[in-house]
Amino acid sequence: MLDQPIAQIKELRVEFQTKDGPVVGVENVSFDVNPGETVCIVGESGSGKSVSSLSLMRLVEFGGGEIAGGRLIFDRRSGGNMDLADADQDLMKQIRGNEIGMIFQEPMTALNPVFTVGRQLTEGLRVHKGLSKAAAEARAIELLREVRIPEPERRMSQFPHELSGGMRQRVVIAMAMACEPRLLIADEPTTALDVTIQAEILALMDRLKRETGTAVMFITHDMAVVAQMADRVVVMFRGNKVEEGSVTEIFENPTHDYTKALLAAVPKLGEMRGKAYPEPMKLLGVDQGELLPIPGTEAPLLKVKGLTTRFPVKGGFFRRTIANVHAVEDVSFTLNKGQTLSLVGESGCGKSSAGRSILRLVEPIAGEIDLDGVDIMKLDQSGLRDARLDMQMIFQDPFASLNPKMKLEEQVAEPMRNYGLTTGSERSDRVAHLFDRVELPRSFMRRYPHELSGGQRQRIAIARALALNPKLIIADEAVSALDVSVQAQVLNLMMELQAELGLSFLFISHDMAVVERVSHHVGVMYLGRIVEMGPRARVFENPQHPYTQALMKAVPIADPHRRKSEKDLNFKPIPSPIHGLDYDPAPSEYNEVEPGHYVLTTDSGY
Amino acid sequence: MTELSNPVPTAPPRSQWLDVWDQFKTHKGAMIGAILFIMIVLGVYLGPFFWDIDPTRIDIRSRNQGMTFAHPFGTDQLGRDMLARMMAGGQTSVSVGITAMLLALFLGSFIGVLAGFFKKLDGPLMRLTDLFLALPLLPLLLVMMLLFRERLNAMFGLEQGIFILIVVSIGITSWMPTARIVRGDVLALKEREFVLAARSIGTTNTKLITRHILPNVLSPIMVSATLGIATAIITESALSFLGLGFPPDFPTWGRLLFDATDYLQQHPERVFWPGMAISLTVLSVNYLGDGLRDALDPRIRGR
Amino acid sequence: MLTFTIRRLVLAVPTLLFISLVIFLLLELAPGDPMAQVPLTVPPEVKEKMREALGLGQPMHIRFWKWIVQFFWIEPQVLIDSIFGTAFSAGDLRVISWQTRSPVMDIVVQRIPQTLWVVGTAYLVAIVIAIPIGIYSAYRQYSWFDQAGTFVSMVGFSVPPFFSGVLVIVIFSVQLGWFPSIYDTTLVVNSWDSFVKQLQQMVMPVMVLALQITAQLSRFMRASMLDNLNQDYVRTARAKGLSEYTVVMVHVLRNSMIPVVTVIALGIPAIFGGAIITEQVFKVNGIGQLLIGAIQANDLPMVQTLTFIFAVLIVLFNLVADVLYGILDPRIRYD
Amino acid sequence: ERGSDGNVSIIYWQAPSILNPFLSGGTKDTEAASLVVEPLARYDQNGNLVAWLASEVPTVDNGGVSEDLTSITWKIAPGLTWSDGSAFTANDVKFTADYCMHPEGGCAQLSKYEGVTDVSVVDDLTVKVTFGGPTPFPYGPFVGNESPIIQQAQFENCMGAKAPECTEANFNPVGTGPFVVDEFRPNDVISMSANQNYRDPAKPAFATLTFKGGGDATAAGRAVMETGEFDYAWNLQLAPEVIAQMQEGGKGTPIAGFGPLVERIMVNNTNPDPALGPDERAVVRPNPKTADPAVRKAMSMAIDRPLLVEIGYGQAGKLTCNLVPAPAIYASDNTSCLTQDIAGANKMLDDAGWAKGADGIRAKDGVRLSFTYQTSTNAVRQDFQALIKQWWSEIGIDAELRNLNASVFFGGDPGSPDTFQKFYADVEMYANTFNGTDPQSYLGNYLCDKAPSPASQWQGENISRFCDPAYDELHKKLTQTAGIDARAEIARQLNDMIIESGSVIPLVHRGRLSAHSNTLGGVILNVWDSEIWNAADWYRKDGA
Ligand SMILES: Nc1ncnc2c1ncn2[C@@H]1O[C@H](COP(=O)(O)OP(=O)(O)OP(=O)(O)O)[C@@H](O)[C@H]1O
Ligand SMILES: Nc1ncnc2c1ncn2[C@@H]1O[C@H](COP(=O)(O)OP(=O)(O)OP(=O)(O)O)[C@@H](O)[C@H]1O
Ligand SMILES: [Mg+2]
Ligand SMILES: [Mg+2]
Repeated sequence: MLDQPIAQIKELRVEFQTKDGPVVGVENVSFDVNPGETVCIVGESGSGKSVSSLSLMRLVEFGGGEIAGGRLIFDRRSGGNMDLADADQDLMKQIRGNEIGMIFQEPMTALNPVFTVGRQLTEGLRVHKGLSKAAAEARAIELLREVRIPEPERRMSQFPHELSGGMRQRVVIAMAMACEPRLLIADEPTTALDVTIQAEILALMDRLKRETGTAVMFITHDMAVVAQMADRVVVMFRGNKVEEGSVTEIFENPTHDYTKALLAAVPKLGEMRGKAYPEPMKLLGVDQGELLPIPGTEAPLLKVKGLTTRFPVKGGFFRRTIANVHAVEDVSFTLNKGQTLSLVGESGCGKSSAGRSILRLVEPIAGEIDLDGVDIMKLDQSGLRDARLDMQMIFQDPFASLNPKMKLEEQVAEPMRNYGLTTGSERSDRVAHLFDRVELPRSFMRRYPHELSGGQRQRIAIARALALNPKLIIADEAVSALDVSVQAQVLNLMMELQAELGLSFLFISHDMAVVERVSHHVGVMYLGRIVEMGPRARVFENPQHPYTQALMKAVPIADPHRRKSEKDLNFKPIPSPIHGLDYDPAPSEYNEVEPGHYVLTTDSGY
Repeated sequence: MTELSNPVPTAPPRSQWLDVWDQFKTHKGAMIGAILFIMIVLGVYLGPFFWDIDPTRIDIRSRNQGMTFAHPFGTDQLGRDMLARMMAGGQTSVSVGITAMLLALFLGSFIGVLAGFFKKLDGPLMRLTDLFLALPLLPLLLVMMLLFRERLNAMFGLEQGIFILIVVSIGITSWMPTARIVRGDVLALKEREFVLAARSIGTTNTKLITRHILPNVLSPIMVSATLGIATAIITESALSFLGLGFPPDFPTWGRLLFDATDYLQQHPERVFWPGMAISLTVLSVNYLGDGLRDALDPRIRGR
Repeated sequence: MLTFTIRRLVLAVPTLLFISLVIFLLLELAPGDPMAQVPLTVPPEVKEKMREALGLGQPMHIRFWKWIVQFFWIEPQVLIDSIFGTAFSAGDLRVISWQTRSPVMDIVVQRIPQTLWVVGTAYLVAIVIAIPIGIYSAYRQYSWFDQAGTFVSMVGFSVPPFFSGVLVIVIFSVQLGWFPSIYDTTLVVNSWDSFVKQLQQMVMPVMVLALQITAQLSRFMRASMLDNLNQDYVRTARAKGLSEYTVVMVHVLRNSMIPVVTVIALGIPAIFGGAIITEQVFKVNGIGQLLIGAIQANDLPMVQTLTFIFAVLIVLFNLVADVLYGILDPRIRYD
Repeated sequence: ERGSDGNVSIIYWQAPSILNPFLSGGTKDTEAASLVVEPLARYDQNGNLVAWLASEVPTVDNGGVSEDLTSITWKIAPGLTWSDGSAFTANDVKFTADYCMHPEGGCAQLSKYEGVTDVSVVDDLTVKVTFGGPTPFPYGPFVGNESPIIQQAQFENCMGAKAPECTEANFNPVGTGPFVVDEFRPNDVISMSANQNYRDPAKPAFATLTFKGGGDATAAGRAVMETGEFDYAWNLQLAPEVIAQMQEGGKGTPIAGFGPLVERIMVNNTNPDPALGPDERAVVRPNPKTADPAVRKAMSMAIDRPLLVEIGYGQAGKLTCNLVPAPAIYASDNTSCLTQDIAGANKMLDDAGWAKGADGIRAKDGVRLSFTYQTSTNAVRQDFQALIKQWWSEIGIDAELRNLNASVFFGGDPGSPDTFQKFYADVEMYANTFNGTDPQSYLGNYLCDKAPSPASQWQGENISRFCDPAYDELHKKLTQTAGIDARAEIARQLNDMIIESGSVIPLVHRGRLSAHSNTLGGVILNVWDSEIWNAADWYRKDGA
């Protein structure tokens, strides 16, 4: 039995009926999954990864798809192979959840918001295993314990929204594992998560696989994750399988161009070791000329001192402020002209709030912000509007930050229209120029955001930020949601613009590898404070603060030989940033460990 | 000179409305609805040029006739031609329906957007909405008639005056659901990042609302609009029934239907025509709205 | 949630007082005269005397204040008295209708049963019909069932009840003789026969009303189901191997019901408000008929009281809908 | 035999709100109450006064009315009891008068007691009513369904301002009539049962009575004639063909009766031009458009009255050219208006110098014959408006139609511009009548000083603002004349003066059309009194 694959996908072809006729989602894909093995499927967005896996579950039908050809041989638990492609839905019901478990991409939406975690966990158990309610609950608690959720008994009666993203994803994993399936399909289980949580989830899945011997089909586009998890790798491109091999083969000896490009695009932590200044990435198949480091200048552009932002928590009968979210607490830094300062830290530590406070999109309660001699804090609304000519922001989610009902051309032209800087034809010239600048074809000018890929959207956002020729751009996780290959392009573009136009970036990210690639200086944030700050090379090579050190450890590395094991990780859950009104935080004090390299000495909460 | 200096466009200039039209064309129901609606509108407005019997012309000798060649839709109890009355009635009903709907839509969207967008206005405006929901329509109408009829009659003439009065009264008593829906949507939209993004590029509040918020709440507004036409036509008929509507020699579909219900057993066809006209209008507008909503959403349009 | 509810209730008080003032002024400003229905044979001097006897001679603010006192202070006492047999309200003047010269609240109490029977049943029937229709039309979007459902509900929505009511009367009472055309409000249901009778007389008004409500509710239900059917959690539920029935009727339905339930809650004041035209067509003589009758007779205390109760219910059920939303959707938090 | 015929059901499409006829002037209320409370004398179906609770109708001849016409003495039939078993005495009668004449009571029937200075109890069964001056027609108090006797014991504590507090009494009056109230649901339904103490032991034949109110005339007619759910339907103002169709249902029969009700067009003698401002509008004479008698005459000539009857009222309408068409002896014999004469009307206007303009509308000296024509909202009236507008257009008179909500139009709100009293229009159409059989006060409506004006808070019944000193003179004579023939003679002259002036254009003599089920016997339609005045005599026909 063991020598036989659990699932064999043979010449799968999936079509979708759309208004413009049939669309092929997957053209011709064949691969096997063996027992106890992790097969990673990688490929750019839209290459057919999800469709393949959904076909195996026969769930594509519910999304309007149709298996137009090929066979899906599955080795059932009670002996015997069968072709799932022509099984009926009644039979599929017994297989789904029972013999094949699936973990979905979005932990936020994969759970039904109105049922308790317990109910959703026990459902499958009661259907497939015929357990009683009490027995199912006992098993569910056991499962939650297995996925390392603290206080499992209490979680059972909680609703999904009461759990953090990481916990939710763990619930989804527990759900998929509930009936001890022989095959577990994980469709980008960590893409939406933070590095630290991602590391935990990956370690968890690895352990579960080892302990139960389940075969895993792991879908991702993150090569670092592949290196961490895979036994074998299948590379997909535009609905076709282009390459398959063991993980070391793929990483060391990629044959297909696409695979090579993919690997080249992955920023690897440590690559920049020894280099003083950031430099663009080498991309395959693109003629980039010589890659020059970007030194920037030492003249300060933005000086922030003691920035503090709190959000009131209202409550009680009169809706008075009863507590504050201490989102940004006494943050000070200086950003030089033509340089990049990165803020890193895990989700919720206050990075975005800090960025928005500088633009005064949220009102800081204290602090000084000096942008090239202008005191931002003192400006009134119209002065602020003028000041924003010099500072622009690129938002975290490229899709959310574009108006879905407006043409791209108009969106890029909007800042100019707002300030009445240019007139009709001049403006359209400039928009066209900006499109060229961010390397988008001019024909895209008349498109809508949804007609673009994520990377293209982010370029629009950049073009919009550039429209006013600002001195400072705050890039809030500008590349986090992008595919690696696209991410590399966008990063290069940003660096190129910096080199040419002397822009300064405040780069906000939680991806350490990316930060290492682009920054001159780095600030590590934890619970609203900067715990460590200094030149990029110093902070990365000589992390001093315990939090920085833990963060560095969590970053997966795109190298199958340097896998991390679960015991390397020990993250404490972040304490709540909400404090009562009488809470008076101590000011931040730093110790200069090396020239320009500061470490917080006062209590950071870590 | 300026023509020469203009750069050659890189893509054929496709107007947004052409896109909308392209998408709209593919929606079968919407096309049928649109054609039907246009036919109804053309029928009632252009019909009288071809069928030139005066709708108020009484021909007592030929009263209560069924369908004949001289009177395809028959005649009523005073011998007035039903076809001519249907067309005249349609003009009033359709224009009352559309204008009242537009007014309600405007008020509803305006108040909804203000309440959703400006936190300070939210409370007062929502209480205002409660107030209007609680107000009894009939006394309100009577008061409006009392206060404004004379003045409007003096300004616009009898028919126009009453038209304005009716449209306004239907409009101001039916904007509340739209306002609530729009407010809810605006509240959600306001939290979306593109609004923050727009603010960061210096967009003023007014521009923010017109450029970013309004186009994104269009779809619930469209739905309210389609239902609004139907409600307005029916409310107008109820008003006529209560004697608060148009003068009696001024036919509307609702009034024709109401007048005919007494003769339901003797002359069922007299009920049929106005009933049919109201239903068809409502149906066609509904399908039209469905199609328009899809067509206005670029996301669906792309598919 | 408790503080939320209480705060909203407290805030509702000034709102409602303001609403009552607006209603009062509106009614005052409206033309019309309680003596309009007195025949022309009664001379004007006598009418003037009658008007004075109704208290119409007093200035406006005094009458408003009187109404406020009567409604908020005396009527509750009467309620307490009638429940506990106490005598707080003895001798106090209650809100008196000009038409009947009897306390308004007594008549309202008398009218509530038939309104609840007819309009309430219609509402229930409509809910029971509309929800399955909505679910199925959404599940099989663009199927013939869905198309037919859309068509029927639009027609149902566009036919005014003064027509559909008369139509069913002509068909079912005049031609077929199955049901009475006039509702008997004195019927006491105490035996099987009287129950059958009650059913018979309810069938037609309920039918007419339910058609309209069904049309609207099924649209809501369909839209809400459609929103949820494509959510990720539905896929998760399927991936668990749940049957299609469980997926749709448990997972999707529960989520789709959240907005629909609040829509239903918001519609409840309308039950109390009665159905003016339908009640008139079938002579149900419920609250709706009472209101329209009072408006026609310019019975201001009655109109004022009825519309104010209606306003209270609207404000109250807005609150109920909000609270319900919070109960049904665990994500909503009140702070 | 009493109570042997089960239940009888009556439907009034206007629902009674109260059963105390003194607190509501509404027909629906007084008629419903007439089943319970009764007057001393009432009119029969022919308009003759008959004794009811009195033993005879007092007259000058039988000595009941004093020679100087200043007092009337009623003798109550002996042995009467209230439905609660107590005796009916003269004290109850006197109490009734005190109750209604109480200054704070707002009694709706106060006009019945006009001129009464004293009501005194002579003995247990005798009451004397004294008037301030000679009253040739002393049958106001205690006569007719609007002026019945209520029980002193029940209403003693309900005098004056306290009247509305006696809900129980107002809803369930104790009476002498054939039925007693079991349950009264205001504006909805009244359940009654036979009065066990009714004076005739064999009556009423029905044990119970249901009196349903509400809905519309169509539904009421249908319920009696088509579905047979009800036995009696009141006042079916419906198009003749609708009535005919219902009659085909075979379950019931329509019956018509004619009182003095006339549907008419009132012509405004004052100028209603809005430009005049509130104190002058519809106050100053003359109205330039209608001042010319030729115009008023032509307006009347252009109308085809037989057609109006046929279309609007059928068997419930008769032709008339009079303001007072009934009782017969008061009806003048005008017939000139009965045939339409468009040509004659045109000629008359031409002769009078009203020339047709380009738009076909006549004008003279800058005055265009373009009228505003208002009435209350009502299907028949709107048809009439349309027809008349058309006829007038044929003689070059333009009419701009308005219809107003009845409660506004007939409401006396001085703040509203739309009341029929204010008459902010050139012509208006409605119907009016008088109670009982004597037209004196009805004709008194056309006295000069009865014209509504701001000074009188727009009260006053001279709606058309007719004013003729000769008329006033003649009317004065009427008030002093006794003897029916002499009075009738004067009344006819007065009627003719008004008609001649063209200030009132009578259209249709309207009857009352009601319907009863074919199984209901004993129905006699009475338009001079309560329609259901003889419900005690109703019975169920066998075999039907
Ligand atoms: N319901 C659908 N209707 C039409 N086309 C679809 C549908 N679902 C997927 N597709 C198409 O099928 C192709 C493969 O999609 P799939 O979801 O498998 O991509 P993916 O590799 O999972 O991408 P991602 O990394 O973004 O999740 C895409 O071109 C997509 O547009
Ligand atoms: N408008 C707001 N009102 C109240 N609290 C807020 C608001 N915005 C942010 N917060 C809180 O402030 C803290 C910092 O949030 P912020 O968005 O700055 O984090 P972040 O570092 O950008 O996280 P992520 O990586 O998830 O984007 C969080 O606890 C968040 O819940
Ligand atoms: Mg995918
Ligand atoms: Mg953030």
